[in-house]
Amino acid sequence: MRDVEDAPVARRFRFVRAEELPAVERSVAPPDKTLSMRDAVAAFVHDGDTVCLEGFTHLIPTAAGHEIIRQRRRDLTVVRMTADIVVDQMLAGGCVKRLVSSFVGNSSAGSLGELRRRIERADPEPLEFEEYSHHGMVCRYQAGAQRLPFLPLRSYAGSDLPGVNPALRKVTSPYPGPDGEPEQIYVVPPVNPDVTFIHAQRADRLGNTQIWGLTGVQAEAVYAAKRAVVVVEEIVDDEVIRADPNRTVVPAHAVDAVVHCPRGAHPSFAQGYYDRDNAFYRSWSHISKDAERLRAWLDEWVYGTRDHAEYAAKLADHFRDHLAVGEALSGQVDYGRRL
Amino acid sequence: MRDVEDAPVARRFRFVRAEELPAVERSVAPPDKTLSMRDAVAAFVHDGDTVCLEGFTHLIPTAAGHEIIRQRRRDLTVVRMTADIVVDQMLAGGCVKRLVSSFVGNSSAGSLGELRRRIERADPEPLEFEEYSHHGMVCRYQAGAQRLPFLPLRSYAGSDLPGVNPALRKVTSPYPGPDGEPEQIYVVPPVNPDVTFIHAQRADRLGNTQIWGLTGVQAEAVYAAKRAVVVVEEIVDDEVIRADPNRTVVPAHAVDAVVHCPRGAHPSFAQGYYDRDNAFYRSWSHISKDAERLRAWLDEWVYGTRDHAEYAAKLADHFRDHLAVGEALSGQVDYGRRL
Amino acid sequence: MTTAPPPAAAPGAADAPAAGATSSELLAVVASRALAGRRTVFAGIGLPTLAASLAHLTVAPGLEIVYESGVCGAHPAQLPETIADAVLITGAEAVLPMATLFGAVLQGGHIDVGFLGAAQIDRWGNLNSSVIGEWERPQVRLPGAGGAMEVMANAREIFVVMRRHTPRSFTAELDFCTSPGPDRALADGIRPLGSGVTRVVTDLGLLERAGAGEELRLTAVHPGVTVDQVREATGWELAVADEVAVIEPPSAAELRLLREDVDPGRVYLR
Amino acid sequence: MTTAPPPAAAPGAADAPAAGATSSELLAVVASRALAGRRTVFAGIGLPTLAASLAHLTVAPGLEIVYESGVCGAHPAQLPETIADAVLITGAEAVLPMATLFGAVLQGGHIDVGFLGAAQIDRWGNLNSSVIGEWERPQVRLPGAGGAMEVMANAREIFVVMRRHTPRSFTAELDFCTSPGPDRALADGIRPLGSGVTRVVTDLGLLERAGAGEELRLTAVHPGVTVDQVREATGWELAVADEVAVIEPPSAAELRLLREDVDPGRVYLR
Repeated sequence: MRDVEDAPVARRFRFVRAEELPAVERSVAPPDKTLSMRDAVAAFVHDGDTVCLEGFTHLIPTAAGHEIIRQRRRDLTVVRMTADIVVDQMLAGGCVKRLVSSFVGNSSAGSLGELRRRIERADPEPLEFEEYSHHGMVCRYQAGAQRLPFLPLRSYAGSDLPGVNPALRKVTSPYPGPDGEPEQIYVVPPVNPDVTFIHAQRADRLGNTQIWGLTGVQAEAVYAAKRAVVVVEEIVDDEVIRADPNRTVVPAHAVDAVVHCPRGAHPSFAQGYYDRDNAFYRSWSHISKDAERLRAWLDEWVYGTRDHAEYAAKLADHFRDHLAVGEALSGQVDYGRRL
Repeated sequence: MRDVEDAPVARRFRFVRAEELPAVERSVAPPDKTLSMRDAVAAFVHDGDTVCLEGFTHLIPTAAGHEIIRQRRRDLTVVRMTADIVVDQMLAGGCVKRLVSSFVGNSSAGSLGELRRRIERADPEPLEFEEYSHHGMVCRYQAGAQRLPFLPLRSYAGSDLPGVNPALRKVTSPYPGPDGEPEQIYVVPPVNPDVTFIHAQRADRLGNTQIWGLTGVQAEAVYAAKRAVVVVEEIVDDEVIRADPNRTVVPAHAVDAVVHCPRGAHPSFAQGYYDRDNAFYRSWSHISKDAERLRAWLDEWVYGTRDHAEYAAKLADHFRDHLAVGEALSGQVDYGRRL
Repeated sequence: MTTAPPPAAAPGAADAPAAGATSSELLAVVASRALAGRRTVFAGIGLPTLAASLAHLTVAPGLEIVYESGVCGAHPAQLPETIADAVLITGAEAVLPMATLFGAVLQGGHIDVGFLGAAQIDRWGNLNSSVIGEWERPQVRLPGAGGAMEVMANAREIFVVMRRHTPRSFTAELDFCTSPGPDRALADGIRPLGSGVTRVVTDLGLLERAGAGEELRLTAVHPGVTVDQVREATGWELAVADEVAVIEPPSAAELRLLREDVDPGRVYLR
Repeated sequence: MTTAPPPAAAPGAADAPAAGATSSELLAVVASRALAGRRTVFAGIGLPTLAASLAHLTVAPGLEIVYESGVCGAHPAQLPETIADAVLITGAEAVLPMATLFGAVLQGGHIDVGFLGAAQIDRWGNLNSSVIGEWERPQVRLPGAGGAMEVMANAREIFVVMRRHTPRSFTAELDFCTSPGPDRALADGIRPLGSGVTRVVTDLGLLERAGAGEELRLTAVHPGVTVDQVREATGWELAVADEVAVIEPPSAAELRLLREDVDPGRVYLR
């Protein structure tokens, strides 16, 4: 330690000085994170990025995938538990070099034509595929969200998956097992996407995001990512969010942009807003089976629409006649206030 | 494999036969898990058991602790993140041999007299104390709930706690660290209490339990336990629960008993039902500082009351005058129904 | 080897065996009976949902159906078309995040019976739902593990329903082991919680095994099916129980419930 | 060694230094200024809440206050009395389960500044909140770690507010290290995310350090306090900056906000 006996007392003080304080009013606007989908994709998705789109059957961020196709992003690594129609479309759009997933199928409605061509025949080019199980992916998101080097899970023992995926490894527990012997368990590494897109029913402009119905793995996927974009059916006033804070699945501090995009989850559903387009799921197996037909579909529905509003407008009658839902209200709870 | 060429085809078939089927009506009642607190404690708490009581400041299951004192259980291991007033009372009741906790204090209101006498002076007897941090306890519950041999967390590095708690150990990650070198991390073992008690706002008779406001670590503590008892302000119809399934923090399959016990969380609070009794928290430091005064308090409020209804009745005016809360409704969301 | 006569109909009884049950109805009914007394079942869409729903109305009134999507205690107003169908959520008892579903409910050991399907099954109850051919460049890329591996490792026992019992699906050697039974897990040095596949219901009959160290064994056939037929439809030398039962056909009551209450729209009862 | 003159008052200005600030007000104001431009703060009850609330009204309007209980973006109608006070929940932006709070928010690295208190602090910013004396049979059993260890390990930096700067609390050797700074963590072979304690605000002045490898250094004193006073109140040979500043006293505007908006009931401004 150097001698400080005669350190001068000075006014060089780097705290904010009183006269620098902003006007002491609550009028200072909180950060408004709303962006158009075009701007959000332009800002947060770059060629070569790792892009996560989450939503388990419910609230699939399809519109985000379509905008990535429109903006012709290339060499993406796509991370998604259930690689389904939107992934098949992104593959067909030539955006994807590598896929990280735990299920590659068109739900129970059939096949993903482009994905199968890529994997089975390297047509038009090979697809790098890193395969997990669902719980493995959930743990990867959790590890990523929690800044952990790994998480253990009771899967993979005896499976052929570790043989084709070197990221699946074993750890010996430092505690004795049930039989007193050392116990082994498989672990997965974290995943930290450059950006995660999720779709949700509603958010405020700060990014506080509320989801009901299936909440899936959305919170973990957002927390795992370096950036997060929330696409919503509705942007609502702060007061709506703050009336029911337990409904907030993703808090503002984890969100970088809020995109207002009604019906942006089609052909999946948004609980309480519109139903799943099961007919489209079934038809996708036929559309995607034929590479030409799939290109024509993309030309009409993605490249041929300026944005998702135009896509949804083309489906307006279909939404009204087939996907509209009736009302089933949740009831209210009382948070109470101090008297 | 033995020769099965001439295995006789017989009617020895152990499936339920058609004529054994019960009447094919939905009238079969689902299991009703409601019990009185007395019966629940009698059934699920035995001398020497490991008993978890959870609720982080909110919804502390005080009434359960009091009934354990009334039934004079002995040699318990108590697991609770914030060992506070109810733990001090159970210590004074002579129920507790060992404490597993991450915070031993009367919130910000002062001290726990009995706990300090036990730890500082072994008066009237020593207390075995297994000490963690909050996140360590959260991970222990998670590991217990998820049947994992351990969970890693980024705590404990450099702390003196591992020196006094041999359960805190290190694991080397099988993946290289950020600098390419092997990475170490601390882990905690699971905790699996014999029984967990939590307090909640409401449940149905099957055990589906809804909590709003702080939900803490209740779900993990329930899933970690061999048995779980949910104490509630209200037992409600199935329809109330099922109108808002996202509000269900603990599903029926994890619950063994539902106890109806209004105001059972006093002196803590139940969001929307009654406020925290801050005056009681402050007074506890004085009550518990004097062993005689503490015994007198137990005689009057625990041994001297038949059950929590009697305890709460003694406080009826206090609840009305000081702990009542006004209304702040959550608003409703729409779950939708197929048309 | 003889085939047992069809069971005698109880004349006029509501539970009398019914004529004209389809293969789907047969499988659903047989699987539903196997759920007698169970507390929790992890079900996929299709036959498992039909079986679980029927069991809920008959042999297992307290049965809680858990879906991979996180739905517990569903009470759908309509038959669900996917495991995440909106009708499963509205009116459910609980909807859990996937981390809770996979971590606490499934890995935590709360599932009594899990239903799984597969493209291939071997004699030890190991399942393949990943690829036909080599993983790196498969002839057919199938959907993969999903949560099947976790159901296999963590449910107390597994029921498999296979619409078509053929040597290609009942194979001596899997092209790829997606969801390993306990024998393979033990060989990998890890003891799983459950017994693995304990029952396989097919269009020909029923195979059973009790757990680690045991292979699947034919224990029952549908009326009119011979043991040799099953043997020929199986890609390995099939073990057969000392006594092979004949499965009681669906009763009129079971069929009525299935057709009128469980799947009135005939979504899965094709 | 000289003491700087008090800063000149800007006559008639709303932000003029105010006379008669209490010690609590002084600490809250100084701590609030240090939050300028921060995004998220993890605050306990008492002075940290006052400081964060004041910063929210002044230097950090976008500040999100996160509480250990799981509350994010609280907008309490009354001043909270605990970190789990019901008034923090009603009207909050989010209420998270503790597993999310500790796992994703804190360990995930979303907290810019964490406030911690302690019974003892050493020159490297290590903290003791567990015991005075030996752990096994302490003279005084303190509450223990709670979440303090996690805040220390995972917040980008830590502010400590100590009402009384004494040699007993600013000690050469902790009785027990509850919440270790990065130097101790590194010695244990693990690199923490944050810098550990970067600022300690006391009734005498301000100590600062930048991160691992650095010790706390006196950088500023309150008006009227000498460097020697601080040195005598510190239990180790205190490092002192080349130039020690005098802390600008609370302005009239800051005090007005603190007294009228933040804590009108004088719950903590004792």
